[in-house]
Amino acid sequence: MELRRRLLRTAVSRPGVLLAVSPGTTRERLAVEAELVRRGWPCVSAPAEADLLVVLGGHHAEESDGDAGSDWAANLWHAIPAPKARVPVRDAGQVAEALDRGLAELRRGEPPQEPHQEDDAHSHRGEHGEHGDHQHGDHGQHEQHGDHGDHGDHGHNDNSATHEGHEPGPHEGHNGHVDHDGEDRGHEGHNGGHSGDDANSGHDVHSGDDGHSGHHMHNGDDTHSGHHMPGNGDTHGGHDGHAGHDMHGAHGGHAGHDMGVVAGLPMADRADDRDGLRLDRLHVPLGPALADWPAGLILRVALQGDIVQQVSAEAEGSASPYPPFWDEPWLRALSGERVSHGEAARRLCAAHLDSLGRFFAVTGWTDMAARFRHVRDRALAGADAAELRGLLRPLIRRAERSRTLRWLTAGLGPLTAEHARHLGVTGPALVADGDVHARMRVWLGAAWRGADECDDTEALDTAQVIGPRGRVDGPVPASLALLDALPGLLEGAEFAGARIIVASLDPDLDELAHVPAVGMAHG
Amino acid sequence: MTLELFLLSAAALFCVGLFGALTQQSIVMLMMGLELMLGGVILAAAAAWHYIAPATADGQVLIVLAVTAMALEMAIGFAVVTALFRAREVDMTDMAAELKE
Amino acid sequence: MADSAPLWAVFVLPVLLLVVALVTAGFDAVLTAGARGGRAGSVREAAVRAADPAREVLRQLVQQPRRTRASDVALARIGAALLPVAAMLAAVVLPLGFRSVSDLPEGIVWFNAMEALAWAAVWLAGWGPNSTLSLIGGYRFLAQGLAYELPHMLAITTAALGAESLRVGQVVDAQDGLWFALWMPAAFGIYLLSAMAMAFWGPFDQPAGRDVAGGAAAELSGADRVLFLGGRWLLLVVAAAFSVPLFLGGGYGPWLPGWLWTVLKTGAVLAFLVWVRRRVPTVRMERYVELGWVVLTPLAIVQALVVAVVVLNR
Amino acid sequence: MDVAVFWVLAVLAVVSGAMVFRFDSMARATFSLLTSLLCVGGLVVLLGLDYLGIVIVLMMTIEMAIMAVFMVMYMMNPAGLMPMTMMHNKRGAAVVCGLVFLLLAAGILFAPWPARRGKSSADPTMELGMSLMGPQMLTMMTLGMALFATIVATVVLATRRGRYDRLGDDLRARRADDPVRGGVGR
Repeated sequence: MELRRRLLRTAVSRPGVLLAVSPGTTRERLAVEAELVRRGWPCVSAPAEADLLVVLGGHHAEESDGDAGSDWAANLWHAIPAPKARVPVRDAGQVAEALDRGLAELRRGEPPQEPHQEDDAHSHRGEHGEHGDHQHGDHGQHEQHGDHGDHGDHGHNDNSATHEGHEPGPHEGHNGHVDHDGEDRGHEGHNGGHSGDDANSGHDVHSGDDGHSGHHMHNGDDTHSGHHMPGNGDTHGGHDGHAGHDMHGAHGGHAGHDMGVVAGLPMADRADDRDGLRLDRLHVPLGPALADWPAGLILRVALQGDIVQQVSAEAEGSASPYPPFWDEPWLRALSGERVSHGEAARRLCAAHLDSLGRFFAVTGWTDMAARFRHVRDRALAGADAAELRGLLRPLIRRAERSRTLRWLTAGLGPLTAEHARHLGVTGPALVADGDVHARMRVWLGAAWRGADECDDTEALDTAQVIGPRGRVDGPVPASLALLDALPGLLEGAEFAGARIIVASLDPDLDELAHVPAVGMAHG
Repeated sequence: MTLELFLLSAAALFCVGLFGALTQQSIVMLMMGLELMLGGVILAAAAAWHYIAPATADGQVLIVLAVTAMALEMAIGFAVVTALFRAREVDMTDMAAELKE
Repeated sequence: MADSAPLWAVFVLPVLLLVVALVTAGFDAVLTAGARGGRAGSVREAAVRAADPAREVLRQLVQQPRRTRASDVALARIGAALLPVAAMLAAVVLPLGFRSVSDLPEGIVWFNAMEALAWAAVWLAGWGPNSTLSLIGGYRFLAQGLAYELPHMLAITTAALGAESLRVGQVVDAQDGLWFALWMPAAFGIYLLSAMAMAFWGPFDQPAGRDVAGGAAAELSGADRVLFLGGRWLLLVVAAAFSVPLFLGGGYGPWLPGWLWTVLKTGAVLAFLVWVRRRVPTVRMERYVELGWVVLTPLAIVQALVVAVVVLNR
Repeated sequence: MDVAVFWVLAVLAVVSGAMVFRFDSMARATFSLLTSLLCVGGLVVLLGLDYLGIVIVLMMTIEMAIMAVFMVMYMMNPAGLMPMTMMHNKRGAAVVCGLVFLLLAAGILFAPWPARRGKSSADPTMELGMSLMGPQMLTMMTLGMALFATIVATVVLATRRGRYDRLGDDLRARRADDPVRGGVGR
């Protein structure tokens, strides 16, 4: 037993960290990423390989903990196999201690049956080994509904097992859910879309089938109400996009088809593909919890195989009182403060390096991605222009000279300047006037210039306030225009291509989430 | 292990395949039945080669032919299914038969 | 002529492969950590970084398995377990020096057949969890397989043609003087490409790419994940090691004993592959398939033709 | 040893062959067929035809992996989430198959099989190669080309877009007009 415990401690001493990033938390994200690099902990891309969930954006977690605002984070939490721990990071200054706390929690090595954390009514802790290997393979979701109704007690047990782990916490709430069974079934019957939304909850770790259905119904309720509020339902669905749990298309119902619902998942519908075959089509939301993905972005896509057929872009709805991190110097300058040109240049450089890091991660050039992020961290840490130039020069040269990269990215997502202007794009994407590769080159050039000027102490000229994504003082945020550009570029692209196109525009949803509250404009 | 045992299992495979080919409505499933039948043929040919005439390569050539036939059947079968599916969104033998009318 | 190894070699082989895979992964981890946070300051730090893969294995092992809704657990498990099994089976014909566990008369075809099992394995692992992203990963590997397999088969056939035998031992013996890599460079280059492609690793890691959150492996956790990703490393090691008897003269070399030459050459090939991974972004199959069929396949055929003519006139 | 292997492989081959038509899930059906055919490959190896057995394993694995794609593409309910039977004429087929099997079995058991003549050569693969590529080389090559042409022709018939769609009416377009750009441009 002692050996087992020690083994467990060693095993989790370098946990895989999964970030749940909401818009408006760029500063915290950067701090966490830098800290992870310092510790050498891997930053994983899927809940299956994670141990530690770091939830960013704690500043509004308190209010929204109860509603769908953090639902996708809760769903992520579900999807992580035990042993696991979750820490909120509310402030960039306390990253190290938050990670230490998470590690300590993991180290404590509680068997997964026990609660890890203080009470949290909405943490559906679904992990319990005894259910893990159940594989009933029941396909009849509806029968299970029946079960729940009939054997109230039984259903209750299962529900609570799924929802709360073995927490001694509130069971009362769950009685309620059992009682709701009938109603929930109603939702499902009428409305495939909602059950589609629920389906992401189907992603419980280890839940036995009964537990599943119980959980699923529970969420069904939430979603149903949440759906009328912009943003909430979306977030909820976002989770499947992330881990993509239902290949049958979580949002099948939205298409207005009357499809069968199997095991709580709507079946795929059919639509013409580009070869003139009528094949299955899945409606899945992508984001907001995908790795290397703009925080808070949700794309509702209709996928046929891995070809994107229809897209609509949405922003996750939670508003943030803080100004967008990347635009901060310009905003401050606009509000009359004296901001040095160098500071803005440094921020611009770091912003582009961040985007480049994402871009290279998505194109599968992980080495370059890691290097660009390293330079970004150095830039944000205040390295001087000479150091940054020294670090950047070989990277930029390698990226520009790579024939393979050009071969792979040429012709992807072309956005002419004319079209970009029409859409209201003002940033690098307008300057690039071309495909993904051209946009990357513009970033490289801008990052280089930014690194060059980052020791400049002159005051920032407020006549021309072009931030990393475009005009900061425009009537609408620059990233909104980028979002508008997305659907046209993505339709017909393959999944990998679509990811690259999104990364090459890299809309910054902090700009959209920012709601300048009175007296808080300066964050 | 005798010739009879090998041949019996080959016959069993063949008949399972035949059953599938006769009953399945879907063209793709029907092709699976054909594959199984050819599998039986391969086995029988190999057994015959081993137990009856190992000196000549005729049994082996038969196997090569059967394997080629399988590959060919796949290629043509899928091409036909794709064409049918494109034309009429049909992947069932019954429906394909109705197309004649 | 390769001798057959004693029975205990059957048990040594997996251990040896695992060690090589761990060392390679450790080397890779050092380079990765170097790119992420600057070069290691001390040897000690580098050693800690090199141990990362081992710790990663341990970390994954203590994780509980999980399952997604309406998943086909049996198929996913079979897929994950099949990958290392296929790699091990393929390794049976690998000679260490001049000895292999079993020098089958059709060793080259055997290797190819076992490597093809990976097609089924990855697709199953991608299909099983009933999840969009992992399914995309599974399909991507089939597309990749169709793109790389044709030139790959022609390349290894070329080596067999040069030796006039399908037996790996005889292919090695045929390179006593001149390595095949030197007079069939196109086949060797194609083989190196497909070695990475069959292990879906490096520039060919699209089936398990980060853009689909791990692709075919996205939903695997715990022991399943270790098996699958470990199997991928094993496959890479085996594929790289197989290039040594095929093209790099196997155990032949001056001064040193044969087994050492094999290890050194394998290490060199692996180091090259690890380096390539750092230099090249992920190749997307929509682009590569055209290259593979329009350029590489004719190239491989021409190479085979040249070799055939040379062999006939020998 | 060989006997045990034979029984395992033979039973597995027949059982998984039968399971092909029992599974609801297309993926399971396809891979059950693969299991069956791999067992056939194993039996062929057992009979001393190593090369052919391994080639069967190789071909069938790749073939079934591709078949799985088509199965999933064209079948409803590929994951087998709903029970499904897509059969017609079940009883008749069962009777026919039973009769055929009995007939075959009777034939197998009662036929006077000739005694083994000759010995297999040391290298059956070489022998196969010789008989395929030796005296009948021209026939085999013609046959191969004909089969290949058949495959190409059916695939061409099944695709919708031809070269005129891709490269323009005079086939002079510099870059093919494809929904997704390829790597070489033709």
